[in-house]
Amino acid sequence: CKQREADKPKIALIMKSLANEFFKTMEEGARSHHKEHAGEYDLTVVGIKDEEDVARQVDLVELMIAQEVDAIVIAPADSKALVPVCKRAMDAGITVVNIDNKFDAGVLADKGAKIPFVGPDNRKGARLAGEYLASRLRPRDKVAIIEGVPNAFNGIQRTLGFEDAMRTGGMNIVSSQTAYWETSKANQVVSALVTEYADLKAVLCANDSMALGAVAAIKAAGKSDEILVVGFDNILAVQRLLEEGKILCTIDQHADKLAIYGIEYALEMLKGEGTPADRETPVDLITAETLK
Amino acid sequence: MRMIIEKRTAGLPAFVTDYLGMALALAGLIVYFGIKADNFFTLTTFRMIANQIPDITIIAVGMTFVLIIAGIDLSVGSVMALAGAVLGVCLVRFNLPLPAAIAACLAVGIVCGLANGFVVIRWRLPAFIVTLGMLEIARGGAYLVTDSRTVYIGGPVEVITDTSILGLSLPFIIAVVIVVMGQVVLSRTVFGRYLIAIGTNEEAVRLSGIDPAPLKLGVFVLCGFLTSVAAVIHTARMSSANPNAGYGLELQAIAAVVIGGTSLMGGRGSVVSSFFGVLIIAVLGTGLAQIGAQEPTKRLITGCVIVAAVILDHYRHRIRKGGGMGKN
Amino acid sequence: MRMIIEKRTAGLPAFVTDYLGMALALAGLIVYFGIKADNFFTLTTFRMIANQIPDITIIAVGMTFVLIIAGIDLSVGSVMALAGAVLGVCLVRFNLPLPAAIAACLAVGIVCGLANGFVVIRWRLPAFIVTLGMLEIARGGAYLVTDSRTVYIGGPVEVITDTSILGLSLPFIIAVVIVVMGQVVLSRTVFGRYLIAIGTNEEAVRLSGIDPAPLKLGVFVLCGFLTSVAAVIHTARMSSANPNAGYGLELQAIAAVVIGGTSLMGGRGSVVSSFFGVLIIAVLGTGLAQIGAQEPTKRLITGCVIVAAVILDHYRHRIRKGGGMGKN
Amino acid sequence: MTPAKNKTLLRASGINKSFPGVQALSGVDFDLREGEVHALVGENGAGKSTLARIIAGVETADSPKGQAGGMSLDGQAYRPGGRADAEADGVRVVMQELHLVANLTVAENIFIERMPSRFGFVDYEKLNRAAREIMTKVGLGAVEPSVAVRYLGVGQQQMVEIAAGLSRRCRILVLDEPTASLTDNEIELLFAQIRKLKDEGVGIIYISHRIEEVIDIADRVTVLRDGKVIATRSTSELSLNDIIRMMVGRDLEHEQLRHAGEAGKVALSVVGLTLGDRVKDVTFEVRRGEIFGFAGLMGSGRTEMARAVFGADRADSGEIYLHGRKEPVKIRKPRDAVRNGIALLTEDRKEQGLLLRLAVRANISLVRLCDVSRFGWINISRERSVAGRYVDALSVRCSSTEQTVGELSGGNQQKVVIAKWLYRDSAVLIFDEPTRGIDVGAKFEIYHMLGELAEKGKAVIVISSDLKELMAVCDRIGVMSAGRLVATFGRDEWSEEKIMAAAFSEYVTTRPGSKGSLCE
Ligand SMILES: Nc1ncnc2c1ncn2[C@@H]1O[C@H](COP(=O)(O)OP(=O)(O)OP(=O)(O)O)[C@@H](O)[C@H]1O
Ligand SMILES: Nc1ncnc2c1ncn2[C@@H]1O[C@H](COP(=O)(O)OP(=O)(O)OP(=O)(O)O)[C@@H](O)[C@H]1O
Ligand SMILES: [Mg+2]
Ligand SMILES: [Mg+2]
Repeated sequence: CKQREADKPKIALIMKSLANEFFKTMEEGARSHHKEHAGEYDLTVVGIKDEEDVARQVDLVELMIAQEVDAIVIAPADSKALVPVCKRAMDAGITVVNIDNKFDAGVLADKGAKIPFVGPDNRKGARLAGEYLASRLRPRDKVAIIEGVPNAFNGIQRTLGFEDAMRTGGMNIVSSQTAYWETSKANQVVSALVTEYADLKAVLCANDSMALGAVAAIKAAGKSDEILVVGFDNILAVQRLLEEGKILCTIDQHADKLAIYGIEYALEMLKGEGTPADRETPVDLITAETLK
Repeated sequence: MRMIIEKRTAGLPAFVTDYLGMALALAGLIVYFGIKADNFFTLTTFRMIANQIPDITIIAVGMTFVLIIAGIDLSVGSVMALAGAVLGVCLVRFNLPLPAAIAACLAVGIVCGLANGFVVIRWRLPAFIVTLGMLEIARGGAYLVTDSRTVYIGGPVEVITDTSILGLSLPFIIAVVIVVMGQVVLSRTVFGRYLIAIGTNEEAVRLSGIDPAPLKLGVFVLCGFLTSVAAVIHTARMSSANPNAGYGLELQAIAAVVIGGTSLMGGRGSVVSSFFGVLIIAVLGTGLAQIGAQEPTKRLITGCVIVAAVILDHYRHRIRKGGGMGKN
Repeated sequence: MRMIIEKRTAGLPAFVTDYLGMALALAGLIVYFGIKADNFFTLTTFRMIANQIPDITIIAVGMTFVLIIAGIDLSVGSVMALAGAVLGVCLVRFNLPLPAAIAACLAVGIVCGLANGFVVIRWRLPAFIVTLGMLEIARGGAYLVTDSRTVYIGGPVEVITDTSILGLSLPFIIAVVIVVMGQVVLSRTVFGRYLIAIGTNEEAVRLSGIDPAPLKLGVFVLCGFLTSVAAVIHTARMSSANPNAGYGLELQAIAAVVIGGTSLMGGRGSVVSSFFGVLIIAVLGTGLAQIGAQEPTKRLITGCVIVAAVILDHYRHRIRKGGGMGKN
Repeated sequence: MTPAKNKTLLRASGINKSFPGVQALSGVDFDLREGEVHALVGENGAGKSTLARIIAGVETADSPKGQAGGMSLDGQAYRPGGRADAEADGVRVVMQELHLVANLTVAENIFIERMPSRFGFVDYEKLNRAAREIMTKVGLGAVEPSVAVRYLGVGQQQMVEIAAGLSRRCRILVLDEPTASLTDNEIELLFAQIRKLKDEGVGIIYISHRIEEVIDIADRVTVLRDGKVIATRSTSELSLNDIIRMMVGRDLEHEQLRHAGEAGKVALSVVGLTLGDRVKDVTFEVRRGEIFGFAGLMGSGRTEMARAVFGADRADSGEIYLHGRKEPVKIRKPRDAVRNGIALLTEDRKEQGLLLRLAVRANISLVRLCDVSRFGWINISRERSVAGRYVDALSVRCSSTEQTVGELSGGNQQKVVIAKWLYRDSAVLIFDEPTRGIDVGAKFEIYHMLGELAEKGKAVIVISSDLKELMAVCDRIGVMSAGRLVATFGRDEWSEEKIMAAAFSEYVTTRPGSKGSLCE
């Protein structure tokens, strides 16, 4: 992409951890969309090392401002810290579209910025999974929640969604701890919880990587038949576990589509169509049945 | 260290005083959590811990050796991920039989260790920075091999964790055997003696007509190899190969080894003590999770326990030696 | 280092040979990315890099001092988060004026440094493990203070980044001033010379009737203080205080310092070289992002560049010294 | 010569000090007068350094309850809490073991705790000027004050320590074996300084194993044995033999030192060995059963030559032939040398010879672990007995073979290094300053041992700064000057004058001011 045609808009997709399967899928979706519409826009895809690397993501936005792109589609690693730099991008005449993780409304207001959000409602998704789980449990059953990195907005939303569903169902949340989105941390925490609460009935994990760790812990404790596991993201690795029934359900936020929605929205805005309004993307419950 | 100043221990036998500080710290934690948590002091908890620690234990053994020659290996976490990734891909994508896949996995660890050792020795560079480079490289490799996706393996690899002898899981037995062998090698063999000597004064060793290079290379290779053994066990335990596995593991392993009293300056260390270090960290992690501590509390307590453990170790040495020397 | 063997340098002036390796590596990277990326070789890119590096530069200066006395500080990342969190909470929750909030923030850094130094010196413990403990503790503190949520500050703190003198941002100027002062202190003042002496042979210093304890404590406090200065700048740049800030920063800072040729064994180092190390890492990161490298590639290249930089440094030394001695 | 009317500066009475397993000092009485040189002599491990360290505040004496053991300075109780305390009271020590900061310059090392500064900035001009002044006095005039200490040889480093000691105004100066690696030339310069200090009324405690030197410079001598004072006498009343008898507790049989070994076939032949400008085209041969000595001024390149032969430093050119073979041996690392039956006992025992934190046993067995092991397993009891044998043979004073070497006295550490190489049993042995810091009794034992080695048909090379020692034990002496082997003398050809003249020869012809020059 050395030569740039004057009329072709340049779009930057700034994601979180490219090492994370979810964003990997998102990236691939965007790239294949770009391949099909190569005549319409140029695409740069960048990401950060891990989701804690917020400063690096700010740097990347600045980098894209320096590169004079026309639009930025961003999945912010922090819903507050990225607002000022995105505002700067808008001041530089760049169209900004927010995907995946919604910017904090208060900060947007403080900065006087209007950035449209295209993405799923994580809380709703988590509630969906939680309700499906609740249908398999009885009130006062003990459940545990494995959270994402503290401070991660979508993680917090998912926790809230799980809690909503569990409360409505009358379940007893005995513990809610973070495992930093990581398989082995989740494994350790769930192992401990399974031991501490012998009659635990379910573990709700804020992502599928942690669900994998939870499944392994439960299997090691020999309680595969007693404890249900719920995940989020629908990564490739959990599909067989869904089939085998080791994971009850997960939520698909259509990562591959998410970036495409964002890019299409940005293209629309560049053409000057419509006012920036949020657009919610679907979240779907995935269970053994839906896989078939 | 232990075997060398044995004679100087007054009163209690060396074995007891050596591990006394560690054992006390461990006992303290167990009692505390036993009281605070409902089901901590149960066989299940201990079986569960035994289940979880084999991989980190094996890595801690390798790290002990590296630290003894005054080196360090920051790449263990990434190398474990890379080796595990190769194992997973061999099994799932290439449908290789388990032994072949394991062989490939171990080869990865050995090659990484060789690369670390070669660069450190050939250009006389600090191991810290070389293995930091390897940390990045191996992690990149792990993403590449798995295409940044967790590879679910399931059955083919679970046989490893499912095998158990006399109620103990195979990984745990392997880990214990490696700890015992490591300790024996370090304290009783020519190889171990040379390593301690190199860590104490490499120049004097060289001038005694012993070439430190192959010995040091051997240690890095050993560490890489043990890391890949840990990778097999870790992958089996998770039933899947995750390219993000072992993130931050290096600091955890070093913490365990140093809590066990091994010196970062080289020349002093014990594999069994490192095992105690691993146990302390594992018990702490499990205990805190069982009492449902919140993240900030967890962090604060973990930090304090790490520091407290080494301070305790300081006093243990004081008791043994009656003060003196000790350039940190 | 430079000022010590000045006399022995043949041919080129010391200043040139000293930074030659670094400068070459840096120039190489810039040329490479200038060719590969469309907009790399532009003023905007350089202004952007100048914007990004002040915080890590300042931390690298503190780290250089700590490494020179043969210590290490793994807690910088967490302490930066904690200090930033205090800054944010003071501004937002307690509505303190900026100077008061900054004072509180700096106090946090100083206290953390004091705690690190005190424990290391009082019980003669390895700095590695003590600061690893502090890493956990300060991170826990940051979560506690912010209630695990990013604290958005906005305007009140943005004045710091928005101020600019002669087209250079205030943070960048502060960072450069700190680098220059650091280098001067290290090579020209009694304090600096004592630090090099302590890193080389602490026992000899002690026997010369100089008490190393307050000097070492001073270095840990200095490192803590500089970390909190970095926290102010970082927070200003982010307009918010994030309890996860500075995650993994310690290894990054150490990598920069070691690439700059400072020895992990103490007694040898240069602040200016550390700055070069920071620049190399920053240019690498920016360049790789501009050419749109994939994550695995990025990791692989970063790792290789780190190792290549130190190998290059090895040859620079060879040229300067004409071989010989060198217990790394 | 001894102004008895001079008042007492320091008085120590009933000093006790014990370490785990050893009573280093028991009930030692000692006093020092103004303007006096008071020598402390005794065997290795007799407690000399310990006493010196206690006086200098580096260590504190034991204080058993109820006993009034203690020190007084000018009649006031003197209880230094550390070296800085002692210095505040005007007591300074130059210690036996080198304590320099390798990465700092010579000048910085000399003035380390009081560098001239303005607003915290070191005033390098003033510092280097002051340093040069004092360095010239002790014979370090040829060294740049701004060179890092790590580039100096052991001898020069020791002179830096001395310079640091002399540079301070003090009332009591303790010199612990200052001359152990100095040659006569530097010793003379040092003595001139000592005499000047004496005239200024400074009290000097002088520790040395070179008894002739002690008789030369000291007013009184205190002999220590096993941590107890045997006697304190005026030197004028004593002969060399009196002192030795008191030290060792018996007469040293002064039999012929010359060994009975017959020089046999050529064992080692070095041809054209060159290493930078430190070793230039050195060619020599050593036969089996022969002791070949290397004399020379400090920094003449003897150590460098030995290291190059041993492969510790890579020579630029030159060949080494063993046992008369036609093919030169390739020696690229010390390992190659040791495999080919060459041993090198380095001059710097602390940095290059010993594993200070490990046991005596581990240090001795290191060079031949295969001998105490089977299939890679160390047989600890065999290792102990082997180490025990050498400890006995060399009468190393240690609580057991398990003691950490770092805890031994300097001379006993040196013996451990020797024991290690004896155990290796090489055909060619190079000893670089083997008697550095070793007491007279033990020196003779080492001379005998060297003779025995020669008798067994080994080729022995001895590098020493003590010319008398070389003349006593060697069959031939090669003299090095500024990196060249300028002359070789047989037993009947040499004399002290001839050797010294040869040692100076290259410096006279080279341009003054060049490295190693002895102008000033
Ligand atoms: N730190 C220590 N720990 C244990 N023992 C020690 C220590 N320092 C000295 N000793 C012992 O005290 C005794 C006296 O040692 P000291 O160094 O005073 O001897 P010295 O007379 O100076 O001998 P040399 O002539 O060999 O230097 C020796 O037996 C030595 O092993
Ligand atoms: N690594 C080095 N780099 C530069 N110069 C060195 C180095 N090592 C030694 N020298 C210098 O080379 C010369 C020869 O030193 P060497 O130690 O071989 O002499 P020596 O005759 O054994 O005397 P000494 O009694 O000092 O050991 C000295 O001037 C010394 O300062
Ligand atoms: Mg002594
Ligand atoms: Mg010499």
